[in-house]
Amino acid sequence: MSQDAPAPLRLHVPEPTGRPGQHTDFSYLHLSPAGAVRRPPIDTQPVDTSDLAFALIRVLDDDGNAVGPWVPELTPEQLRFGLRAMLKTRLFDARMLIAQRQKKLSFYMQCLGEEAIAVAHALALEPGDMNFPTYRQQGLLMAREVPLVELMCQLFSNERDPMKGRQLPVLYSYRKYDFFSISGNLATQMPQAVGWGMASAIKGDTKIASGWIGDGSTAEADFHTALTFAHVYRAPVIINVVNNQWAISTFEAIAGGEGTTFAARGIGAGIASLRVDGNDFLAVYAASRWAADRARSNLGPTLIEWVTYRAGAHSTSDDPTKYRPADDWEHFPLGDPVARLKQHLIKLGEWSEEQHAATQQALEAEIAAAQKEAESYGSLADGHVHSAASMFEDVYKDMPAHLLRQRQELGV
Amino acid sequence: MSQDAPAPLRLHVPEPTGRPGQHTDFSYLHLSPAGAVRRPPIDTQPVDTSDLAFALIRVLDDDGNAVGPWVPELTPEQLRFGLRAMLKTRLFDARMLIAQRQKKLSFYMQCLGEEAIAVAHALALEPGDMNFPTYRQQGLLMAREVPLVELMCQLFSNERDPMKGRQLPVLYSYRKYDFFSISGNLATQMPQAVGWGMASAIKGDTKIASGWIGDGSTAEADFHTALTFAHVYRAPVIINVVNNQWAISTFEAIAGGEGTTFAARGIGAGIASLRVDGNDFLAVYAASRWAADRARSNLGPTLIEWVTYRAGAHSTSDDPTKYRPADDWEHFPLGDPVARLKQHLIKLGEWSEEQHAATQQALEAEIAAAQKEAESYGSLADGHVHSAASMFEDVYKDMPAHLLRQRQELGV
Amino acid sequence: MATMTMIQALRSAMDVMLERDDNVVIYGEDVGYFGGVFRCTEGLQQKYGSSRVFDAPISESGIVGTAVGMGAYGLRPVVEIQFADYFYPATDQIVSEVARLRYRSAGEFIAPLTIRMPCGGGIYGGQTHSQSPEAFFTHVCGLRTVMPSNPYDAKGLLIAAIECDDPVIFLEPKRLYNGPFDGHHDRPVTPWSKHPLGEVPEGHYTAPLDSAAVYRPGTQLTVLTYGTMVFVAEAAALESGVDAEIIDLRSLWPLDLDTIVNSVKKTGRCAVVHEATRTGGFGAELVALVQEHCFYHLEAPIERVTGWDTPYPHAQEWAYFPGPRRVAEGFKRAMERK
Amino acid sequence: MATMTMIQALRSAMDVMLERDDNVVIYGEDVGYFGGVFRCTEGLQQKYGSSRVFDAPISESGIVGTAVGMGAYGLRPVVEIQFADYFYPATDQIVSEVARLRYRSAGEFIAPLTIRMPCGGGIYGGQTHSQSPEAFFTHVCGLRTVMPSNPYDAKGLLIAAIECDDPVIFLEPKRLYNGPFDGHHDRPVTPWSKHPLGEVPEGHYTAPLDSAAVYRPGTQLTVLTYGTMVFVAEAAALESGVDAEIIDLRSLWPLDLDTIVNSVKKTGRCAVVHEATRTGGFGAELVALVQEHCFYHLEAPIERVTGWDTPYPHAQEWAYFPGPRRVAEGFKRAMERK
Ligand SMILES: Cc1ncc(C[n+]2csc(CCOP(=O)(O)OP(=O)(O)O)c2C)c(N)n1
Ligand SMILES: Cc1ncc(C[n+]2csc(CCOP(=O)(O)OP(=O)(O)O)c2C)c(N)n1
Ligand SMILES: [Mg+2]
Ligand SMILES: [Mg+2]
Repeated sequence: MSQDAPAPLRLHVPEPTGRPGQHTDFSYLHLSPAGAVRRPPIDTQPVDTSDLAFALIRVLDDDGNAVGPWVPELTPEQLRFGLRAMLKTRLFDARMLIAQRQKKLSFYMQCLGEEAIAVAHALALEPGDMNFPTYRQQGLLMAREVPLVELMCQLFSNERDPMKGRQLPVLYSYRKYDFFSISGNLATQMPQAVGWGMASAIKGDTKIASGWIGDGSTAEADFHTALTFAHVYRAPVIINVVNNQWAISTFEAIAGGEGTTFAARGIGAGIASLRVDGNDFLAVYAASRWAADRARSNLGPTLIEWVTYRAGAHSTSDDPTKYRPADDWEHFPLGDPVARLKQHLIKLGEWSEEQHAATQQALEAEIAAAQKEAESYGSLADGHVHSAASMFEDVYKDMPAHLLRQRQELGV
Repeated sequence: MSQDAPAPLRLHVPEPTGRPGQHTDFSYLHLSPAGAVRRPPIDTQPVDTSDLAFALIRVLDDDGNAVGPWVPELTPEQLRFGLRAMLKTRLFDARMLIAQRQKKLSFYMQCLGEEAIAVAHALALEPGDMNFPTYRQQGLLMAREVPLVELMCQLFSNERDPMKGRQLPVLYSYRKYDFFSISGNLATQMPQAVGWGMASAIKGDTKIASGWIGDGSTAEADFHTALTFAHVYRAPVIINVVNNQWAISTFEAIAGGEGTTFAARGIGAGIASLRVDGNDFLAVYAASRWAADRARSNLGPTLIEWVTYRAGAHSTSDDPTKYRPADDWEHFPLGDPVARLKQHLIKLGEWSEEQHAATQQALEAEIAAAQKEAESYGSLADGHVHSAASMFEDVYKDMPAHLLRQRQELGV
Repeated sequence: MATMTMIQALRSAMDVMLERDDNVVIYGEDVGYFGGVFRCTEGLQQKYGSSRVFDAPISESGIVGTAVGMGAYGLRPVVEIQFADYFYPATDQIVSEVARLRYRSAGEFIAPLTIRMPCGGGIYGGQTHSQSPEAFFTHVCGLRTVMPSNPYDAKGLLIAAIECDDPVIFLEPKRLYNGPFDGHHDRPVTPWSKHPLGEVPEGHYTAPLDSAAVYRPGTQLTVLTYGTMVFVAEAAALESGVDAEIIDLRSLWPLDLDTIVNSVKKTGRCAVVHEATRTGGFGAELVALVQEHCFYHLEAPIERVTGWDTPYPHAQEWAYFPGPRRVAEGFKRAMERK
Repeated sequence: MATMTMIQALRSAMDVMLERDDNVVIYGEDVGYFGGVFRCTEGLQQKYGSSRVFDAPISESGIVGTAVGMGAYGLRPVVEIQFADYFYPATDQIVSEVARLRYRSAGEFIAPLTIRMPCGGGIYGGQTHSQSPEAFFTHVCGLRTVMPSNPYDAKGLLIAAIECDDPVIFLEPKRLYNGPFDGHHDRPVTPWSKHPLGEVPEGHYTAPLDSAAVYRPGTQLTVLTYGTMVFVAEAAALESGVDAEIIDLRSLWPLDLDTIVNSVKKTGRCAVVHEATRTGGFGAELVALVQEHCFYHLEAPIERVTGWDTPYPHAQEWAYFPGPRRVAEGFKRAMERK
């Protein structure tokens, strides 16, 4: 072709490196070795965190040792507490998946493989700091020891569902555990988290906010909006991007992960940014603490990309073998967060296979007992749900005349 | 205060460095000397343009010499054509401002001080490449020699207004001059530009798109959306951010300019990004050409931040002396784009004060003649506008029954 | 003729149009490799390649916004919003751009888009998988809003929408994807293969974008409805014994007013049935038009049977959903008063 | 008592509330240092500091979204959307978040926001500075939608809105900012200082958020209207000789249905007047309610006089705007038919 007639353009459509029947090439993740990434002081300038947004902060090495500048100060008790909360999250999820298959729940979403992120983050926050979660941060609640029966009543949509049957299972709201009402619309919680942080700053309070979003959802406009407002007003907020590589059937490159990182979105927006091994309990705690200290010291927001893998299906409506290799998680290079913390604790001499098995058993019993109690309060399937009359409440503070008329029309 | 009780948080609200009665400290612009910034090959990786997003590409030095790696290949004819188009833009604006004060137009928006950007950019594009402009790129039309009478008929909202009186003055649409219909809603044109580029790639065409947005409007969600889609599909598009420091009364720091640059938004999003002296005709042409070549070679999008200054009021409804120093532009360190190109041409021996004065006079006469003709077709003030019946057209391709009924109801 | 589910009929419409017209492209969240969460586009990427059928970022404004640009270029994008409940981020693009582009550019640029969205309830989807937002669109001049109630219409209307130079909001009552659900959630649903409107030609055909269908002729009461409610209204007519003339609007706006007015003048009574929230719903416009054009023929107030003015609850789904019992009561009220 | 323009009354309401309640914060595009493009917040930043009154990025979704977070914290944000035509980018936050937060969290979190927006035409603002989008809000359960027509109500309703725990969409008919414009665009407008409703107390008071006002008592025809159209309807009543009872709704939703029904039962005739596009406008809901509750009292079809179903044009502004002539014709039609 001559110089005058350029070659025809082509549309580039990113693809994952593995589809069903293939092996994923995970080198696209660009990992750093444990301990290799520097730890700047919390008052670093956002623009100077550029390298940290492209590297990967890791603490636990392959042998279960904690290495490098990000090793956090955590007691064995704290580590055991974290391990237990992760395990509880995982067992709870497994149990609820079974219950869903038994049609006791209409729907469920697990967080298999991502437990370290929410649990360790929760431990790095102070009571009163507010989380604005998605549907995959049940670990925040487990770390705060929310009564399981209450959670299950929400999941069963029964008469004791604190959300009065109005929300799909898993869309919890727990003000007293610093857990904002989960929305079914993606990304809306992000500017809300920033606004909450701004409010805290306006009032001269000391509380910070933490907002959560998935890799896929960063494409939504409200993610950008949150970055802009957080930067402009230097809001005391942590912006957590959980990059579990998938958004339903869609690979993270379709959200814009190719050739860059989600952490890097923060740099241009003037926000300090870190990319962190999300399956490394110690790294999650350390990075969360760094960001929380920064926010609480009036130094502004931090964006953290947590690199992890959605080991399970998107939800009980999804079948991931249709779009990715069935054994993908086994080959995910960052491993299993529960196994890694367990290995570390054993290495420290603070845990054993026996203790682990016993804890698992105790948790299973606790969960089974809770389920039994929750089921005794009914479920969507058996119709023991909040009354039809309650459906008309809470639309407004006081029920206006037109809703009274409609309630009468329904005859309830 | 003890270690346990952190200091109260405060809300940070950015302020410009100068308010009425003060002198703006323009050091916040972080300028680079002319010729100092490197010029990578067009197939550079986006992430490797990071330095270019924080520096400032300049070609013309203070003495009017073209220096450094970005000096473009432009003939004296092309330079004179550019100077003339800039001058025409400026004189046209000045004339229309007077006409607006005389109530011949309902409204007007000038681009004083920003003429180089649109004019030089237009010269760097090929016919058929599509611009998705805002209300401050009339230079694109001047560089394409759109008949002034037609433009004025739109501005006067008269019987020959090609937009049939439906749009505010300046919201032109000129398909045949590669100029997409301007929207009154900010930022919506950006994903549209990306979509146009994607369409060109889908069809194996060789045309590229160029989208335009102001610094203030980058805070709108659609800016982020455009970056995401442009990056993901490697769309052949140029994303132009015209940073003229102000958005009505709002300083660029409120849009997120503090401690970072608008160009830097591209890096994290995986887009090659440049920050360029927008008052330097040669730099604008060179950077536009680089981005256009890149896009046309299937190498994907480029984001360019054009650093300039909105020398005039936001619109005829605005009085900038209420919120910024009245003499700000005189101190703006990047000067006046018309004066700078003129100085360069004179330095080259290709232009003179006399030629300049003669050109200015000729242009003024041309504009005055056009105005006389346009006024002969009427204006909003004298009621010579498109008919009320035409108001019901083009809502749909064919007029549906309900609009026919409404037209009858109006009795037209 | 083959029988098809509504999903198959929609897929067939897209297949036909991808085949016939190079300018047709399809994208949206999960619609590419996987074929969409409702599997509507399954197999189309394999057949037409990933520059004709592809996955999009989770950005409804980006999906619609880029489609406007593609339309301006000359393509005919058919985009999917995964659930109608998620169109809100695209509101500015839809209202300010898609709907007004032809007008504001005096016809220089058009937006010949088809925006598909599954809508409606009855699937235990809660607040954000059950909404019926049609009234947001019917209030916006420049848009066409369409909702089929069966596979035959679904395919014919979708082809017509793709071929239409005006932008079309194409609402798909997801509760009807597999069969004509009549609101009796405790009974099994007849599959489309057993329903006459499940018979769908393989090739190209269109259904008109501006005409209603008399789904069930009747003499006593005119019922204006669309989508899932067509079948609920049918059940209610049978169960109430009211000889209702059920009009399936199909095109909500522009509206086939003649068919409506002729029917109401005949029956003298009218009920409007929709799933959406009552206040400001599309039913209000229907009532306003009927009272304007048939005032002197009306023997009783026009009844509205609709979703309540609350968000769509999860556990109280069947108390919210206007099922056959509530619709039948509405019919009786419309008959009793005189 | 002082006289105030509507701008001054609104500013006074914000001033009073900033003074009384630490939790009130005000922000929006250009509202801080400059005091807003309509100067509604002029001087408030100087008085209360920039962490109570500040400029926001040009991001309507961010403005509303951050306000939701502030509301959840315990503040009472009063945010400005520069023109109602620009609320669309915030639709998802308004519809999916603001309106439903209390419901979906079973009362754990509320969004006690006031979202101010200048609306309406008559200022040569063209398509994107003239819209009346109230019907988008009145269709969304959980929102309150309010539109004052004079300085006294503007201040009283704005204070009530700020104090209200429900989210309030506060629409300001910008054509009334300086005086009671009656649609005669060729005549000078009386300033508010010469109008009784321009008398406004300096301090704290509220106007009820759920009651309409009978602006002009009459016997022959009930006119349901709000905002600028109150004064246009008044002019039309005078010019047509129809003794119209003009009801200024003030609160569009929840609605004061009793006042409406009582009036229509008395007059037997009804006209609905608004600037917004007709189809699916709030007028449709008013017609639906009136025919439902007053069917047996109505002597003629309810008339709708509204903006046309086209975008708001620039040059044909007065052909689009429902001015006194068109409104008077509507009144006469409502009187003639029987
Ligand atoms: C506005 C909106 N669009 C689309 C959806 C449908 N949807 C629900 S979850 C999901 C994928 C989200 O992926 P990601 O953000 O990566 O989170 P993950 O599920 O991986 O945790 C989609 C598309 C939605 N809920 N809201
Ligand atoms: C969605 C939307 N919000 C607000 C406005 C009102 N508005 C018009 S121009 C403008 C300022 C834009 O500033 P910038 O993007 O910097 O462009 P500039 O005027 O400086 O060229 C604003 C807020 C609008 N037109 N659309
Ligand atoms: Mg994900
Ligand atoms: Mg600007």
